[in-house]
Amino acid sequence: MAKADFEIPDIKNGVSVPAVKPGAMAHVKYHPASEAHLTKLGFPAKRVDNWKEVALAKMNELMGKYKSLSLFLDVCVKCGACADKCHYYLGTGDPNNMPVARQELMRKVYRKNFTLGGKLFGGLARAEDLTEEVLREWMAYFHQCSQCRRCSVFCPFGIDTAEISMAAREIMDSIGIGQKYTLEIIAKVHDTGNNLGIPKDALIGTLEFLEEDVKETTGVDVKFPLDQKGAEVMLIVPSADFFSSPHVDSLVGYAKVFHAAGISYTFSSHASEFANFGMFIGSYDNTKKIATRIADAGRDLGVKRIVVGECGHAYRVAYSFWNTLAGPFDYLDKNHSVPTHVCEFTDELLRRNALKLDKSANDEFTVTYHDSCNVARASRMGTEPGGQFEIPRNILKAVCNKYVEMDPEANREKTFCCGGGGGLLSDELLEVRVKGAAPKVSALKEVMDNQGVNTMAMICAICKAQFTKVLPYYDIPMEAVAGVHQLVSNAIQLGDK
Amino acid sequence: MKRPAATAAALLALLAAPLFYAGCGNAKAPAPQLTKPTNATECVEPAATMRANHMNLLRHERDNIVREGDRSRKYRIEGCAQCHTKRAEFCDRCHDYAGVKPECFDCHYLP
Amino acid sequence: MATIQIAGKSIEVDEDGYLVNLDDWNEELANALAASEEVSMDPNRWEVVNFLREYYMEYKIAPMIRILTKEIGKKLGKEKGNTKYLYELFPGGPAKQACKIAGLPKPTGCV
Amino acid sequence: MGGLSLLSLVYVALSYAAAAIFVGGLMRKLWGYAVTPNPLCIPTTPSPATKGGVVARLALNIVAFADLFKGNRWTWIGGYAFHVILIAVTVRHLRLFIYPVPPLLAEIQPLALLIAMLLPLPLVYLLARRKMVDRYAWISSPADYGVLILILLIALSGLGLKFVSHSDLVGIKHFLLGLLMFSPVDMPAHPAFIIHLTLVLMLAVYFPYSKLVHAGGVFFSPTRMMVDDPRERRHINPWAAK
Repeated sequence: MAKADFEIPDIKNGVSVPAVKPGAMAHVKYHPASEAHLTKLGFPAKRVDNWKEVALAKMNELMGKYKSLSLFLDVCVKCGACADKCHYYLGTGDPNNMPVARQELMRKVYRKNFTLGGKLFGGLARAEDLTEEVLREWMAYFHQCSQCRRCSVFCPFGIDTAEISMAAREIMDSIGIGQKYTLEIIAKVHDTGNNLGIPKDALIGTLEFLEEDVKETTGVDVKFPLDQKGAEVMLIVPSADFFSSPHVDSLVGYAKVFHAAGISYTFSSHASEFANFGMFIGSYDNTKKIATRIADAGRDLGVKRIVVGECGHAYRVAYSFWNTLAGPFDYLDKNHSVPTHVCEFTDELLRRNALKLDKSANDEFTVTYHDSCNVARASRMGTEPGGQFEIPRNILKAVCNKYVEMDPEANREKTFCCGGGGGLLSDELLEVRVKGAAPKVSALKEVMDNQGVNTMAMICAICKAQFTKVLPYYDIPMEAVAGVHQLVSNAIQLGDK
Repeated sequence: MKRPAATAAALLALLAAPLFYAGCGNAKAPAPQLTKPTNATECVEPAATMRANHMNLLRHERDNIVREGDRSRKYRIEGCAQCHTKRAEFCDRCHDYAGVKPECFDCHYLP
Repeated sequence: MATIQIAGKSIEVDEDGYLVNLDDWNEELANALAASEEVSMDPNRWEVVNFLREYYMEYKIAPMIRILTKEIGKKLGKEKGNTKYLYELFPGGPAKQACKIAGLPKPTGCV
Repeated sequence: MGGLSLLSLVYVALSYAAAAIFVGGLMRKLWGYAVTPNPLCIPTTPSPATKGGVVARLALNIVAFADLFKGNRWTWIGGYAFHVILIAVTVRHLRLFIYPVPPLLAEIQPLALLIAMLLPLPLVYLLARRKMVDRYAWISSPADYGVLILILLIALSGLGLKFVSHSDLVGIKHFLLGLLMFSPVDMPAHPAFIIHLTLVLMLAVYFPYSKLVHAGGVFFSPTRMMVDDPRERRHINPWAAK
């Protein structure tokens, strides 16, 4: 078991709703963003002198722009249906991690400054000014929200804490207070086209390495083309796929699927990143800039389709926002959805019987599937509502003999976040991440103990990185983490068909 | 929301509907017109008490009266009928006005 | 910006203890950084660190883990060319911990 | 308004003021929601891909509190009972605002009374819930308790009018119709009625400026009202890309 200087939640008997432990996670602090990154993203380099006025003006602007924010600040009746739904509350017991209480951090400032009742009877309504103390709470607890939307599923008014935490982060950025992890990454995308900052030469080297590596293991010339004009498909993947394990195994899987399907594709060096952290900080401008880069790359390469890889939040941005941010994508083939998720792509090939598979290649694995929050609750695959649940499962069942479902109360639309989403996948937030993972790990442990599961498949780069890091804290090997297309890669039979 | 103005107008109309229904200031508020008795000027209790409490005064235990013949009560519907001779012109006027269905006439007959 | 003191010199590091200036790196510093991570350098670990530095000098980025494992497999024997072995050498992860000791910037992103 | 008693004058003025604040305040709020642009396309999925589907989902949420049912059965029982009983309470009161009383409305009064009488039960339950569960106690402010207590007092004073200190119902209706038709008449100077009316006016004034706007706000929630069709239809906002 990995060592930690904090208490690991006990998940032996599942995760029960903890008693309220005020301030339990108040000590967690993120690294502050540098002046260079703040400036690059269009924010003040450091905290502005009249920060309170600027923050309130920004809040007012956002309420005027987003019906969601203005409505959500008003209509919460504090019924508490969300209180025990957040994985961070379940894992920490800190009451400010109850979605309603997290929202309340902004709501109390709203009441104090924007409502008559709050101005007149502040105390009774628990209205509070945006003081230094409140700002500290914002910094702490709006970075203990992975924007996974689980709370919004259970809210009678559909209040989505993600919308509020995005707004809070945008307000903080606008006064010159930013989080290093997210801002540094966005800056890198603007500069190099990907989160890791992989230069074009390194990307070429990496893809060549993969071609050789796959040739060695399979004997087949599977291509990993870069910047190939006129390819049918542009494939956009999270850059973690070019760097981490097990991410890269899914990348190999996509390449094999394209090879087997005989459809030409290409990566882009201009847009070598699918992730779009602009959403995490609620920044329309930055989200748009990243999305536009991809749209431009596709246009320049003259592709007919854009297929996107295994990444949760990025799929939300692509599915829900690309059309608005960077559309219309009128250069693409209208017969295919824009964008197409790689699972939709593979699923369609499976339906057409276009892939040759040897399921027994995965016989050493008993597989379960983790629904990633942004795919489950903020997007769709296929044409039917809920296709995002069925399509990846169809693929897994097609490539594995042993497939097991986790508790539906912790999966599908009620899935628990891995604990690392929303810009929290940063080492200084490890305590939040490990504790927040408890509900999902508990569901995993249950099927591991009772049904012999040894592999959890998923389609999100953050989930993969988070679980490989935190599972060892719960005495589960990191090898339990797999990408869906990693398993496709194992089973797919290349060569003559 | 595609047409906020239309939506708002619809909402306003909905909220204002009772006003229009009631005539919106064109007329005085209707009140029940009662035909008063000609054979007496005073009821058994002051009019205000009767208006608020006649139902409590008249409420009786059916068993006491019907089965045991206890007719010693001060307030009896037969007493009312001695002056208020026409139910339709007295009782019903207010009961219809307020949407109250008395149970008295399930047993008692008043013309 | 934080600093650490090594052999009487103060070296600039970022919030996570990664060198700010690559040029500050030397073997003595690597040993000190390793010690702060509770890792003691040995020839096998030096193979990893040296490869990371060579790769970085050429590509301005740390190599993909798969490239690293394959390289280590070539150098130290096939049975050691896997992620599991690298984690044995660097329990904090070959990407983050080994990069830190090699004086490379911290990899960012979903890693 | 000549000839009104001082008490009636005061309450006629208060009633109009409260009604104006209630209607004006609520309209302003709802108008605000209506004209504020949607964010990007953010339905909580899985979500209907058609307008009809969205309406059906909303209807289920309004009629059965489906999302709350999913969220917490214990809260659902209390909240749902409260709102259903409020409908019965409305039915009980509607006869005092409509002239003549439609036969059906008169017919269902005894049934409505039977249900309406229960109003204090869910209120006490909801109050106890806030006090007794540590999570709910943490999130509850004086305002959250206050509004439950206010409604409880309204319910108790109303039940008092029905069962303890009966007042002149015909006089009350005459007064209310007078208000509605802008030709006010004297109100019955009955203490229980004055208390009841005062509390109701307080609630009306509080309504638009409190969490009670959820009653209208529920129809505007983007996560529930937006159609899940961003790939098929380009969502354009005034502030977003054209």
